[in-house]
Amino acid sequence: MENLSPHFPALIIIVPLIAALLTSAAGWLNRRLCFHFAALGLFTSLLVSTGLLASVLDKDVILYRLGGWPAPWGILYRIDRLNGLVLVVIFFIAFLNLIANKRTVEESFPEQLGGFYALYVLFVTGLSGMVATGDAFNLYVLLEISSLTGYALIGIGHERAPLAGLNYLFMGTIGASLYLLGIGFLYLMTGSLNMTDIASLLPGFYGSPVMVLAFLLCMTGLFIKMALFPLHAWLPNAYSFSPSASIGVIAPLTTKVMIYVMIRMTFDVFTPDFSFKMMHLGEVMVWLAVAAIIMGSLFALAQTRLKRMLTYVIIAEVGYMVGGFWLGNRMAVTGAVLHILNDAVMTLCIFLAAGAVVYQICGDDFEDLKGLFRKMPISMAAFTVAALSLIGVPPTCGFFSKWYLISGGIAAGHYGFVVALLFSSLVNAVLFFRIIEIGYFEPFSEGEGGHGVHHGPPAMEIREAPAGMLACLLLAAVSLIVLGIYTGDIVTRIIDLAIPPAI
Amino acid sequence: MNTILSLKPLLAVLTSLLAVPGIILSRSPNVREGWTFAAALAKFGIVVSMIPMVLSGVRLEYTLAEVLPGLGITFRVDAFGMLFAVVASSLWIVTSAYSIGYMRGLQEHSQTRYFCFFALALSATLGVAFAGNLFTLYLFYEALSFATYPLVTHHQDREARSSGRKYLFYILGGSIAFVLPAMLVAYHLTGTLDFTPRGFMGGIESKSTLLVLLLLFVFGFAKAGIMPMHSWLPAAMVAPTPVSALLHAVAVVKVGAFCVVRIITGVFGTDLLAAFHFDTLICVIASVTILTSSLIALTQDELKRRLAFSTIGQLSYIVLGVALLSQAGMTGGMLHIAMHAFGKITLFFCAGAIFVATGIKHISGMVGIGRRMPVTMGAFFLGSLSVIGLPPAGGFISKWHLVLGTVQAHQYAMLVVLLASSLLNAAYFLPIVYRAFFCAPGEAMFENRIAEAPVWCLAPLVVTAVGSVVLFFYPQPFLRLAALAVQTMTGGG
Amino acid sequence: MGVELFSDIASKYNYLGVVILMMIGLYAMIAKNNLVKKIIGMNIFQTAIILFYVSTAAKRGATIPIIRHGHNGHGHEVIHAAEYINPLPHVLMLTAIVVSVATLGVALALAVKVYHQYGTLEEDEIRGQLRNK
Amino acid sequence: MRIIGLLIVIAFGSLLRYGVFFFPEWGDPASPPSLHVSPHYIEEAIAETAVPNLVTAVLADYRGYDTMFETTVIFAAGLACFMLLRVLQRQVPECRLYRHIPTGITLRIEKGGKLPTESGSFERIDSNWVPHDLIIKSTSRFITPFLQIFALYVIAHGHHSPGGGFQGGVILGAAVIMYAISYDLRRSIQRIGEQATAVLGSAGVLIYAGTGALCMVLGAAFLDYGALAGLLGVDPVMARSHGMLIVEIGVGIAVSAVMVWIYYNLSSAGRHDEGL
Repeated sequence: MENLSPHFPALIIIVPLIAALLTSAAGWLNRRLCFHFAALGLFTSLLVSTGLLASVLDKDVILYRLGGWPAPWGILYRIDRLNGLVLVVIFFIAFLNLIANKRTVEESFPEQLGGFYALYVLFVTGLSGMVATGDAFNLYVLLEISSLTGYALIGIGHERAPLAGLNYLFMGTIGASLYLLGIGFLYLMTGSLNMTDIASLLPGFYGSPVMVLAFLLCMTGLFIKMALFPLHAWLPNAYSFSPSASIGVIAPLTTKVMIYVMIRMTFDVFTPDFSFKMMHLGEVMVWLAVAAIIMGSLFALAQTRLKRMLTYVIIAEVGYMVGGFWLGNRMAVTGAVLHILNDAVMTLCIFLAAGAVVYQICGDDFEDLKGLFRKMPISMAAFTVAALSLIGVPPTCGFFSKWYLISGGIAAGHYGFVVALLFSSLVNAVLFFRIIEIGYFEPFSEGEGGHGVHHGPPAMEIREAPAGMLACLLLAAVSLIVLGIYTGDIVTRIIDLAIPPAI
Repeated sequence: MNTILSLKPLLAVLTSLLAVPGIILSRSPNVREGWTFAAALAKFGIVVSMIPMVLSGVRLEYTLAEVLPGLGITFRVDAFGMLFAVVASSLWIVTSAYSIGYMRGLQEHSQTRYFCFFALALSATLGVAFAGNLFTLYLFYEALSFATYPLVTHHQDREARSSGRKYLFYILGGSIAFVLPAMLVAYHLTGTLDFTPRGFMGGIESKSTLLVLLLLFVFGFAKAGIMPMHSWLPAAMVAPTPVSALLHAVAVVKVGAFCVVRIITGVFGTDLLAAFHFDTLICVIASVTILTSSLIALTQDELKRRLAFSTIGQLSYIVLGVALLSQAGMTGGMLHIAMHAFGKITLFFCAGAIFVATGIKHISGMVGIGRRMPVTMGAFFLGSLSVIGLPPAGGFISKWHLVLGTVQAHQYAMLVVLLASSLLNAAYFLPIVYRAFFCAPGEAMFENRIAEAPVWCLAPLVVTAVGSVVLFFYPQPFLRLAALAVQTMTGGG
Repeated sequence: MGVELFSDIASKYNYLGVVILMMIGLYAMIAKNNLVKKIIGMNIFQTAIILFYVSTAAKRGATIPIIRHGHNGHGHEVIHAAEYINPLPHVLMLTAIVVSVATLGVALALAVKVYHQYGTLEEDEIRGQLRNK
Repeated sequence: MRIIGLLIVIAFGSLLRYGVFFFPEWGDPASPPSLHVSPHYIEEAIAETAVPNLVTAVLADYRGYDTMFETTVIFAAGLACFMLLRVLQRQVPECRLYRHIPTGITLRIEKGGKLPTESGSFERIDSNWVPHDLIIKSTSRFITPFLQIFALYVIAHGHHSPGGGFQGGVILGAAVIMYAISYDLRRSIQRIGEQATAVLGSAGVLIYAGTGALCMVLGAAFLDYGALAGLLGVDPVMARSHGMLIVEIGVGIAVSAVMVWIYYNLSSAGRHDEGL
């Protein structure tokens, strides 16, 4: 362990990569091993990333030269407090969702276990690599890994999934290509691809339109990827038709990691000075975020299916983080960063709960949810906790990030944002209590023989979700509250130190 | 005033929370109720054990976790919080006993869930009472809203659903849309949310900002039932009666009033309000609520609804009393929390007992019922005396102080309001008693051979009725606490 | 002004070509109805970016980045950076080409699946089918 | 849609056109990309890695980490196509078709009918008429070995001339695909099964990642081939060159296998029957 610890930054990516390769091979040789390889790989990475976070708390920044080459020539990994935290979140969520969905995966893809788990682990590898890397082009490659696997994970669902996956692929490719073009512009000006190096060279180009264009291209690309309104159209279909096992990892992580990348780009590549002070983009972005929040909430109100409704909630949540970040004051940025963490866990919890429900009743129409509190009390309790967190009720963590975001909005005097946040809290309350009401008040529709609507198993057979799923769900729900209570520590010990002092 | 670190407030909050697993896992109902009682008694014991220290001027403090920099989940026990905690924890014991009688008497479903959330609600109530800063207050206030939701909607039918919706709409809407932003703005402007005896908003100059904040707070704590944020209360009457009792006498509405008082004293401070003449504004708001609700109560035929509107009015007494900012007025307002609690809980217990024994909900059906259920209606009489504010019931003490307060503050209009509403109170309570005892019962009464309610129901209401009489003769514990609280809030003057 | 513009075009015509190509691809992705045509548009778009990168590698008067007489006795002769074009964009674009091939593969796989599901690749027909359901 | 598309394209295009004004001139030796990082590669690569082909040196060593993920991307695409398309629950076909090879006659055997013995003179086909073209088959059979040798050359000689694992791997894969096209998919799968392609695909990437991990085990950074010097018995600079060759071989294996895999799935929509 002693001599491995300097290699932690590489290990968090290499271990899941190798695990994915072994998983895929195991799919052809011994199918039972697939799950174990995947789980072991992700669990190791979870441990390593936790260790990394612990050591980065003392050391500020850990650099790792891949291939042993120094910075502008080789690829550099750069772990600071912020991405150390995000890495832990990524692996925590991926691992938990993997364990929770063991049964569903085995039932949906009995013959293709290796393929599914390999894609799953590769997806996580791509995300964590994007977060850890200090090289702008390397980021693109890893972005494409996570995107490609993401398209596949979404496309294997049923109903409209392939079409939605294809649309996602078109949008995602445009987004990634725009990012690549933006990096190309930066390369043309500076000749470098290393983030720190670019940042040190850029001040000479602050007035240049090419730089502005590069910034806009990168950001637009990332906005498409993170589904910021009005570039969100691909998200609802893609997310609502995909299998529970994939959505449980894609929904919590993709948008959040993209937002982290946005933060990374603005801080570490374009520098806060340029991004906030010279671009005069803040106001526009915050209003876009306000639109995202309000439109996301309103669209969510119009839905009659659980998973689909949740996808619009995600769009609104993206608005939270983007808006908070572009407000550009310390409070709001803290809130945005904190919300990356909190929202990831919240989304995990709510999608796990939804997954458990869908697994048991084979449908997610609101109509199908009748009487669920009686049939699946524990799952619904966890669902309620996640819902409270999304509404923003203390002491769940959702409240605290909202607290920071609203404080930031007040500090910036941007009351539109404040109102949008409050509005969305209220709408979330309506959304989730509508579901809770259905589950709580309406008696279970005892499917008398064959009336056509009810396609799931008969009422008597509906029981709690399998134990593994339930355990993960409860763990996620409990961590929502734990995160909430430890907000103070997280903020003072990690986030505060991770945000550049210039803000 | 010295502050010491003590785990006791936390323990007091946690006792009922810790009983929840026991309640859920109990096999037999008796064991389950055993848990409830054990927790209730333990909680009461802990609360009472803190009284001497509080009276000697010591503040007990405990910070659970620092959730935001400089802002933690902090418990701090002062005289006012203590007063409320004593009321809540003592009445919980009685209500638990009553719940057993009521729930078993009516063979309600999901009793485990009921007792479980009941315990949760009590934890949250004590959390509010002992909250050391606005944030902790908000946290437990929200927790209380969600813990009482399953209680309000216990019947799980269409009516419960729509009332539950209304309940959440007002309570949650108020707290998210009004209190949360107000709290954030306050935090942004002052950098703290810690309650101090003289308020922490002193540094703010702008009158309009203060006014907006004040109004947001006062209306945002919708549990206080200040009009127009009151209409959840009558709707919430669909709940089982012990819940209504808990809602109206002990937990929910008192928490609302308590919060408003905290805002007035601990956040804004009496000096600030007086300096900007906001006291009159709050008085006017409160008195409008008092008069309107009393008038509406007159028109209600369903007993629980009448009680509900009465509650709305009585809550505003508390707010009014404190907003008078005079020594006696504030003492009266705080005392009224205790006095009204004992009086109103008796009334609700009686309503429930009548329902358990006869199935009657409407006042018009209660003619002559006093002859069949003399104990219940006797208690009802004592309870209504207390609420009206007549001797020999505790309500007289608080009302006396309130009246004195209006005179001290030279708010003679308020004096008129108080007296007028007392008359109205009498007008909507006494006829019930009169008809119950002195009119001949209808035919139906004889046919059904109505007798007293079960003893589990009867005993608690006798206890609370006697309690409210005892409080008339021996109000010292509450009086001393209230006086101490007022002394610290007004700066010893 | 006119002369300037002309000389600008003359010296950067390849970049202009790249922009035009990129716009063709983008237009196809937005406006075309057929999914395969969209996929083709996507590929054109990606190719344009690849060309852009490769353009940045060019140096007047330089040759391909393989060191002459490299194998015998490495490092003895002084190598001037100006003699060879920049290898980095080529490396990057090798990656980008691979990525675009991979994306193409996945896109085609999805299109095949869509075709099997709806029996057509025209978007409006698919949308019509979905609406009628 | 067309008009919206046109508007977006015109707006976006003119924005980019505006940006081009401020670009350095094309081919300007004084432009930043030519001055900042790349000179180091050009001037030092041969001393540091002993590889004259700078593209290979940068690809497999300086930015070898990128390239590892590039290979992974290909592998992921293979996996994705497999997951998306492959139909494994096979329903028993209504009838089976066989061709008598010497005569070219197609036999149609209904469900439950007796299958011809595996005598070698029958082959299973999937559609009523499969073109049987002697010229194409013979030619492709003739070309294949040359193609494969050329592929190996391209992989192996990537250090000194244009080429490398990707290029060679694609050519190698193309040889198999050509075989599958000129004969049919069934026969090709008999030679190189799906399992082989999939396992080889992951094995290829594993060679790459494993080499990197080996360097890490030997105490250097991930993919720092210099650490292999002791194992290979050469000096660290030469070890880099050899290390690159190893990973290029891994890339070649992965790319060729995955290309074939993707072709199998894509051409038959995952049913692995007659193919195109």
